[in-house]
This record gives sequence, structure tokens and C-alpha cells, in this order.
Amino acid sequence: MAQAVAHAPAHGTNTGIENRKLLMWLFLGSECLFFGSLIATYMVFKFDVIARGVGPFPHDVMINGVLHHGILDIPTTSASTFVLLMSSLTMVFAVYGAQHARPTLMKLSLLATIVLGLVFLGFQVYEFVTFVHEGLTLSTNLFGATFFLLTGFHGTHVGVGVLYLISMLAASMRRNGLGADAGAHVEIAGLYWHFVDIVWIVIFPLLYLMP
Amino acid sequence: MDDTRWARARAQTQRFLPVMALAVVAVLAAACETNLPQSTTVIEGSHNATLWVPYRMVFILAAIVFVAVMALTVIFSITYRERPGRTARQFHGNTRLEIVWTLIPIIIVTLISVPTVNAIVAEAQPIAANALRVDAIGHQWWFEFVYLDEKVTTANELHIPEGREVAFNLKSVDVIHSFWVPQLAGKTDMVPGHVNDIKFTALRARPEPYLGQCAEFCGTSHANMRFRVFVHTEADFAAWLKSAAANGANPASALEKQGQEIFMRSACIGCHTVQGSAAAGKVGPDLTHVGSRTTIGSGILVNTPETLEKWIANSADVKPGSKMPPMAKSDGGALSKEEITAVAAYLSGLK
Amino acid sequence: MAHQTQHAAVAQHGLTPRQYIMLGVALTVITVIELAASYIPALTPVLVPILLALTAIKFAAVVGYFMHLRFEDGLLAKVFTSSLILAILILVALAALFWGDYAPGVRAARGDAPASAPAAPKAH
Amino acid sequence: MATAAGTLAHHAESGVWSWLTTVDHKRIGVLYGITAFSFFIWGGVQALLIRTQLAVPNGEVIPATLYNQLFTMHALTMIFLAVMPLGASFSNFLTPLMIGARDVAFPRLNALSFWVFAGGAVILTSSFFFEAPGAGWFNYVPLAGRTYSPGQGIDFYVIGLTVLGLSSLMAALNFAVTIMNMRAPGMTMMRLPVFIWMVLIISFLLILALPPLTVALIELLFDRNYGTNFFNPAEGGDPILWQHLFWIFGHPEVYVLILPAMGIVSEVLPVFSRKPLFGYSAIVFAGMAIAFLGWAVWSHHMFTTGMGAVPRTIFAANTMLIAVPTGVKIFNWLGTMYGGSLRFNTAMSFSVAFIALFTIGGISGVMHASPPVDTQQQDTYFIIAHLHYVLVGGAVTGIFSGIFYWFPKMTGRLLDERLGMTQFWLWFIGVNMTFFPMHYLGLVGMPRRIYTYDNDLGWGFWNMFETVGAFVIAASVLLFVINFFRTMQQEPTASDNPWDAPTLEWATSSPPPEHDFDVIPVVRARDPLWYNRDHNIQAEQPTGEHIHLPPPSYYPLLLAVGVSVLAVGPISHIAFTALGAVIAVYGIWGWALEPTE
Repeated sequence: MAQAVAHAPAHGTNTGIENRKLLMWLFLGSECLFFGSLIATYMVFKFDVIARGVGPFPHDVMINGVLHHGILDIPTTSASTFVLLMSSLTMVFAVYGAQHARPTLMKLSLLATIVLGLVFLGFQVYEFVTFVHEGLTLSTNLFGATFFLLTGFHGTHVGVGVLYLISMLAASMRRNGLGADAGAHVEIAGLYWHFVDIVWIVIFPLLYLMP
Repeated sequence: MDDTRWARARAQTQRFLPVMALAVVAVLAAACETNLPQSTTVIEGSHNATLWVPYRMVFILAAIVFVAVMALTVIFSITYRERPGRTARQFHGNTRLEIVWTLIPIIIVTLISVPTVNAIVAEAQPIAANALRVDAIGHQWWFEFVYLDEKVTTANELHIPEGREVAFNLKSVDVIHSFWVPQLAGKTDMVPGHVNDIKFTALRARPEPYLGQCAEFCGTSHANMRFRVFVHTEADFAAWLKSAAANGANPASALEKQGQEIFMRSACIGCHTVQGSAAAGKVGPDLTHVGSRTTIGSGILVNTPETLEKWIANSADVKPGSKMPPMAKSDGGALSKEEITAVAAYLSGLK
Repeated sequence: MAHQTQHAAVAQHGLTPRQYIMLGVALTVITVIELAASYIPALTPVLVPILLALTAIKFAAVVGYFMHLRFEDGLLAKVFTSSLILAILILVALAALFWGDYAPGVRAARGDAPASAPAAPKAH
Repeated sequence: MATAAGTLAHHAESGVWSWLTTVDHKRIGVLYGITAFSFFIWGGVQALLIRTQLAVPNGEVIPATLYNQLFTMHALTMIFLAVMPLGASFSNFLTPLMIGARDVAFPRLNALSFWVFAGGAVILTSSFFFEAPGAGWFNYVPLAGRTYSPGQGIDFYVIGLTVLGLSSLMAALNFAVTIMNMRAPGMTMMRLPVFIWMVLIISFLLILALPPLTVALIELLFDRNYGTNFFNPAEGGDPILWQHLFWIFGHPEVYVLILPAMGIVSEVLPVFSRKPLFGYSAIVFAGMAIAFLGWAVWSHHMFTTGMGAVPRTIFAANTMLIAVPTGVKIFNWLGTMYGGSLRFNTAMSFSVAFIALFTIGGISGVMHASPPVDTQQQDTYFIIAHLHYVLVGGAVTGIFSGIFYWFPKMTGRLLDERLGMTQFWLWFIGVNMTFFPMHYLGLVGMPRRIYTYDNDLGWGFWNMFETVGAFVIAASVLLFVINFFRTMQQEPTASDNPWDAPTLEWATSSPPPEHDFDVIPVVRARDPLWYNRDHNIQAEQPTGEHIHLPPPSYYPLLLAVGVSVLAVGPISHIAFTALGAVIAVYGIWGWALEPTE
């Protein structure tokens, strides 16, 4: 760990928090504002779609006495929500394995997390394709624009997370594994992954469940 | 080193500096004429009068703070400058002083906020029952005025009565513009998809118009998006309204007659309206009484048959980016020079 | 070295695997409750506060336990919570500004909706 | 890198390659400084063109379209490519030195920030070869939408700002971690130099303010290129949303521009007053209060957009409150001068001028905090006067003070004082000549962003006067450039601490060695070197321990190239995105596997 000498004063960090972990938490703070702004865009336009009467609509809705069917498939998305939640659980075990010197547990949990992340992305691709077939695209109405942008950027974050975890898994397969710093590496990756999960925890009720 | 020469030169400069500075300040102050056509400090409308109360307050307070801080800076710079025998007093701060100079800006800000809130409340009063209601619509790059109760539409020249409230709906058909007649009222933006409002009473009628200008950057010819407000007595205004509601005048000469024919068979009618004729386009300004306007091109040219010809031939020559295509054959249009002269004559006759 | 010992300390403060699984189950249950609540018509008037409360619980659980924030130096919690609060405040402020001043529904009710928009939306 | 261990200055090679691969915060600071100053001159040239066009009524030097592009690019250049990176130059060079560290927390990330900044700067500036953005730096929709700006200019704006934002975000994260985690023993938060406090506050502002801008830029990109209607009123979108998102970023951004200058002045004033800073805690907390309040005032840029009475009142009140911490700072600087022994060299002169000029900008800011007053001042030359007093009279004046103050530390050479003082007076006179009459022009109704005006309006005299002033400023900057090159030709003779300054950067040699300090200093007081001087404490002797430094790396440059190429995909061809992605992935991979010891 000669690196510590060059990168930090010999007595460790002033706050006692490792540099990379602090960086990740600060970055997640920034991400709060990023998704906050995207969600704000959605909220600002929430009623406009219905007011303008240009479907497809998010939910079943009455306009001038006519029932229009909503487009959101709540059961399917509930399944994908469950998948993402479980991936957070497996991620916890990956971190646990890395920090308690149980490399097999770590690798298997990482693999499970990656698979669950890919399944979630699969659900999302399915949903996007279905919506486009039903006539909802980016340009159909503001619901389409805000929906695809918000869930699309969440999906991009999941995708980046999957790549991040794959690279971590690949690195752990090397002869030296992740090295002495494995606990920190996996923990920081885990922070990112959990954050992506909590964003979905907010998006799911906001987009799908609220009328 | 030539330090002594520098010192001597500096001493001489210092002796004359105050006199020179005073002279310069006097000359420059003389150049600060406030009674200019778009001056915000000339109070000719109720809106401007309302906001003048906080305006004056912030001015006085700003001047006091300005003088105080500048004086302290200069006095400290001179009094405590480095010189033989002077040592700096070592201290870190003073809590009582910190409290005092936290309170000073708080007091100043409180003083400003009272008239500010009063003015905001005054602006939010409901529209008067006898108010004249006008839709002011921003276009790239001209203003359209529609008198809601009178079926009168005009462009770039607004006529209003003195002493009566005028309530505007501010709209835009393309990008964001801003409606501003500094001597009468502060500005409010014209935002597409929104309807903003502003209302004011012009305090007095006068022969020369009040100048207004678009105040939100709106593209190429933003600088050329100007308009004029004519304030009349009630009687004069009623007369103007009556003439403005009439159909376009009939041609008075052979040339004008020829111009009318050309106008009615050309691209003109796709964009322009002349009440009582086949021309009913809505894209460009209403030309029913264009001959009676003092300016054309949203206030950038005096209205004469010659400037009209120039405008019709190729409006983008005088107003960059103008949306009106060139009409002259030489610039890719369909009209010969003679035809343009005839059209200009016809338009000039539309009083 | 220095920070490795910290990680060991943090790990000791974390939950046991059993507790993690219990938490995972609890989160799933909350999600099911959210889902169920949205299908019960009687709950519609209070659905929004219910969902917000449940979401907040899930959010806090993942951040606090899965992300270990409960066991970390208070500085991290301050950094993250203040960012989160700022994001929420801006979101609420924007929603208030638009629904109060500019929202199409409100504009329509005021009679100054854009020409192409229909009349005020019905409650839905 | 075992061979390198033990030799202290093993990376201090010269040559282009050493600069391209450097991860040394001091070299990166120099790179930022030189790049930013070049852009400062370029932005100044644009300003001179603008002023030349406005010198006389109905001027015909520059056509309307070019004029609109010039004022747009002048603002973008000065804000994002000159003043912000000049601040970054100081924070890069000085932060580790002032807190007693050997480098920033993430040296390679630091290099990446610079190269991504360079990429963004190239993208934005290269728009002149295609079509420069011409809808103002605030880029309001629908004017900036595809319908009313069909060309590529706005796309350059969107891509350029996104890339620059990425650079700023990485730098901000890096510096926040560095300042919180890497301080020397005894350097508690309340002993941090004020400049470092300001860097920390700026970092937090950027971390939190950039995402709303990024979201706005993404939405505009989608509106222009992928058929969404976020800002299109015809389809239910709302142009006002852009303004909100932009100003949620834009207002904190103003503090990002001015706070470094406030930090610099807080360092310079005590040194040349020969006494400690007056009210250190008050200045620090005032800085925090400004940053905190800065989040709740964004709508004061939008008072005329038709907001209701209630939000106008709230945002007005918040805005006026900012006058309180700002006033506290100004009074504390005056308190620092009080009772001192002021040495008016160039650095000090610029700092005192900062107080005066910034005060003018602050006062006019309070004036249009009142919404009714703002309806007359918004979008007039009064606002231009205000913002230039803050950004030129404030930020740039402070930066010049910093340049003269830290030049010996950065280069080992002292800038010529006589040229410096001449430059100072030209600057002071030029700034006031150019910007003070703008208050008057605003009050007599001259709107912003007009390329021409009529003679009848009576604005001719003062416009000519301002144009002359602008050339006086240009002469001042030219003198600085001459001073710079003359000084750089001389031998480095500056001592370690030529000003008898109290902060840690003066404890090491001028210029500092690559590892910054032979021994990490121990901090015993807020003004450590003065404390050591007064208590006869000698610097610790080197123990001869091996100092490992991160080796140079070309991956930051490679990754930055990848990111920049990837980013131009949406405005050129999708193949660029693919190519950029490949380069970026290769860069990340190499980065991750590169040994760092």
C-alpha cells in the first residue's frame, strides 16, 4: 500500500473515510439532483397529457365521458421491480463476501447481481418495445417524452452498473483476485448499485402506482 | 534608478488631479440627460409610477452604501498605508462589530422590501371595469395589437386614451418576446403557450409617441423590434378607433388602383390583411390602415412611399432576417420596379 | 492498512446475513403492500400519502442498511441527506411554481389556455 | 516502478509528452491557467468587436447574425472557458500546497478533468468554423429549438456544455474529497485558508448545480434531434421549464465564478496589511450562507416571465437576504485593512480595487432584487453593468491580484511591479469607463443584446465612451502579457516566501518540488508560518524517507479524447459515438489496470 503514502498523508484521511468512498457518496449526492430534475420534469407535465387528450395515457382515464385505457403494465413492472430489489440483496452478499474474505460467496453474488440486472434490463427493453407498438414514442406526447427519458436514464445507469460489476467479476477471476483492497472495491461498486435501486424505488410508485 | 523623477512627476500630477477630476466629472455629468425617449426614470404611466416608489428607495439606499464603502476604502487606503515607523495592530476580529454590520444590511433590506411588497400588491389589483382590453402579440420581429372589443387590429403602433386603464394580454406566436414601454410601464415577457398580463394608465396625452422595444432576445432582428404608443385624449381616441375600424380606403389615383390590383394578385395577400378586400392573410401585419402609420418595419423606417418601396423590394436589406420574402425581381421576387412603386402607392393610400 | 482496518470495523457494524435476508423480505412485503394499495379503490383518496410514506421507508432501509450509511461516519449521512433534501426541495418548488402559475390545467381554468389545448381536465 | 522510488523529482522531465501525461496538480494548474488565459484573450477580442459595433448609432461593422453569435460566444467563452478554469487553475495549483498535501486525492482524475475541459472547449470554440450558437448563453427556448435555430450552432452549445459540465463535476468531486480528507496534521477545518474554504464551497455548488443543467441540456438535445416536445408549447411543452432548470444551475454558477476571487482577496489583504484576516469565521460562514441562499434565488432571473405575486415575493426576499452575508464579507475586508500597514504593490492594489468594484456590483444586485424595480432593469444595460462589475470588477480583478501574488510561487519569478502598477491603473480606469456608464444607459432604456440602436435615443455618447474604455482594458491586459513574457525570460530569483505570507504554500521552495513538501508540515495555528515565525519554530528536517508519487499516465488524455469524440456523435455521425466509446472503454480499462505506485 505504498500508494497511500503518495495519495494521502501517512496518518490516513482526516475524516477517517476512505477517499474513494467519500467520492462515491458525493457523486451519489450529485445523482440525487440529476434524477430529481428528471422527476421534476415528469411532475411538471404530469397532468398535461390527460388535459390535452392525446393518448396513449399512463393510466385508465375518463375524458369527456369516454374511458381511455392506460398503457402501463403494472403486474409486469412489479415483477421487474422485485428483480431489481433482489439484485440489491445479492449485492449486499457480494460486499459481505468481499469484506469477510469469502471470495466464492463474493463471486457468486456478483454473478447473481449481474444476471438480475440483465433481467431487469430485459424487462425494460420488453416494455419499451411494447409501448412503441402501442403507439407511445418519445414524440407522441409529454408522457412518452418524460417516461422514456426518466426510465431510459435509469436503465442507462443500470447498464453502466452491470458493466461495472462485470469488470469487477472479471478482475476477481485473475490470479490475485481483487487484491488486498477487495472489500473497498466491491463496497463502492455496491453503493452505486444500491443507489440505482433506490432510484427505482422512487420511480416505480411515482410513475406506475400513483393515479 | 529614476525614482526621484517619478516621485516629482507624481507630486505634480497629484496637485492637479482634483481639479482635472472635477472638470471631467462636470462634463460627464452634463452628458447624463435623463429625459430621453426610453428613459425609465420619466414617469408617464401608472405602472411606472407604482414601481418608482421602491425604485427611488433602492436608489437612495444604494447611493448611501456606495458612498460609505468607497469612503471607507479610500480613507483606510490612505490612513493605513505603509510608511516608516508604522506597525500593523494585530487583532483577529470583534464580535460586536460583526453583529452590527450584519444588522446594517438587514435593516437596509427591510427598508427595501416594504415598498417592494406594496408595489407587487398594487400590480396584482383586478382590472378596472372600464379598461380598454388589448391583445399584444409578439412576432419575429414585430408587435401585433388586437383591440378585443372593437375588432381593430394594428401593428407596431398602439393608440390608447389618456387616464383610462389599458389591460393587455401578452402572447407570442413564436419565441419569447418582452413588452416594454419604459416611460409607461415595466416589462413583461410574451411567452408562447402562456398568456401574461400587464395593465397601466397613461397619465397624459401628448403628440409625440412613447417608444417601446422588445426586451427579450428573440433572434436576428431583436434590435429592430420596436413599437410606438400614441396617447390621445378620450375624444381623439374615439375618433381614431372609429377610423381604425373602417375598411381599407379605396384607391384614389390610377397608380394606386394599379397597385391594388397587383397587391391582390400577388403573394402579398397570403400574409397580409386589408379589411374589406380579398387580402386576409394572418402571418404578417394587418395593412388596412398602413398608410396612416408613422413608421414601417416595426419602427425602424419613417413611412413614406420611398421607404415602402425599399421595404417591399427586399425587406431583409433594411431588417436582417425579416420573414417577408423579397418581392423585387432583382432579388428573386415576382414584381418589377414599376409594379413595386404602384403597390407602395396603394399602401400609402391606405390611410 | 489504515483504511482496511476501518473496513473491518464497518463490517462488524453491518447486519448479519440472516438480517439482510429478513430486510430483503420486508422490502418485498412493503412493495406488495404498495401494489395492493394502488388496486383498492377505497384507498384512492389517501393513496398518494400512503405511497410516499412506504417509499420513504424503503428508501431509508436500503440507504441505511444495504448501503451501510447507518454505520458510517456521520459526515457521509450529512453529505447525502443534504443533497437529497435539496433535490426534494427543488422538485417541490418546481411543481408548486408550475401547478400554481403555469400548469395547463390551471391556465385552462383561468381561461388562457393555449389555443390548441382542450378545456380544464376532469378529476381523474 | 521500483526504480523510481527514492529519487524525489523523478518525473520532473520536460517536453510535450511530460505535459500530456502529467498528473502533477501544479502542472495541471499551469495547463488550466495558460489555456484559460488564452480563452480570456479570445473572449476579450469578441468583446472588442461587440463594443466596436456599438460605438456609434446604427453601426455597420458587424452584421446582426454575427453580432448575436459574438455576444453568445463572448459569454460562454468568458464564463466556461476563462473565468471558471482560471479559478480551477488556482485551486489546482494551490489546494494541496495550502492544506499541506503532496497532491490531490485523485491525481489521474484531476488530469482527466483538465483534458475533458480541453475537449469541451475545443468543441464549443470550433463552432465558429461551422455555425456558432446565437441564442444567448442562457439559450432560451423556443428560440434555441430546431424551428427557430435550424442550424448546428445550438447543438454545439448543448454538447460543449455537457462535456464542460462533466469536467467540472469530476474536478469538484476531486477537490471536495481532497480538502476534506488530505489536510496536514493540525490543519483543522477552522484553520483552512479562506481560499480553500471557497474552493470547498464551490465544489459542493458544482456537484449539486450541474445535474439540473445537464438534464436541461439533454431535454433540449432530445427536443432538437429526437422528436420530444419538452419545451414546445404547441405540443404542451413549456419553454419556462428550460429557464427554471437553467437558472437553478445558473445562479450557483455565478457564485462559482466569484467565490475564488473572494478567497484570493481574503489571502492577499492580510499579507499586505501585515495583520491577520479580520473575522475569519464570519467570512467563512458568510461564504457558506451565500452558497446556501444561492439555491433559493434562481427565479429572480425570471421576474418578468409572468410569475405570480407570491413566488415573486419569496424569491425577492431570498435574493435580498444575500446582501447580508455579502455585506459582512465586505466589512470584514475593510476591517482587515483597518489599523494595518498597507503595502500597495500590484497584488494588494488589485485586491483593494476588488472591494470597491465588487461592492458596486453587489449594490446594483440588491437594486433589481426588488421585482417591480426589476421590470425596468431586467434585460437592459443596467444588468450588464451589474454582472460585469461582479465578474470583471470582481472575479477577474481578484484573479489578477492572485496572479501577481502567487506568481513567484508558481514560477520562482516576481512580475515587474512598475508594469504591474501601470496595468493596474489602466485596468481600474478601463473597467470603470466601460461598465459604469452602462448603469446610466440601462436607466435610459437601452436593452441588452441589440446590435444596433437609433441616434434619436440619445445613447451615442456613452456607448462611444464605453468602447474607448474597452480598449483601455485591452491595453491593460496587453501590458500583463508583455510583463509575463519579460518576466519569464529572467532567471528565477524569488525566495521561498517573498511576501512574508502566513500560509503553507510559502513553506516550500519557489517553485515547489514535484512532491510539494520535503516534510509534511505540522499546523499549529490559523496563520501557521506567522505562528512559527513568532514562536521561533523551525521547519522539520527531511528524514530522507522515500516519497512515492503517482507516475505519469496517458490514460486521462486518451479517455478525454474518447469522451469528446463520443460526445460529438449526436451532431455529426453516429460513427463518432461508436469510435469514441471504443477509445473510452480502452482508456478506462487501461486506467483501471495501470499500476499507481
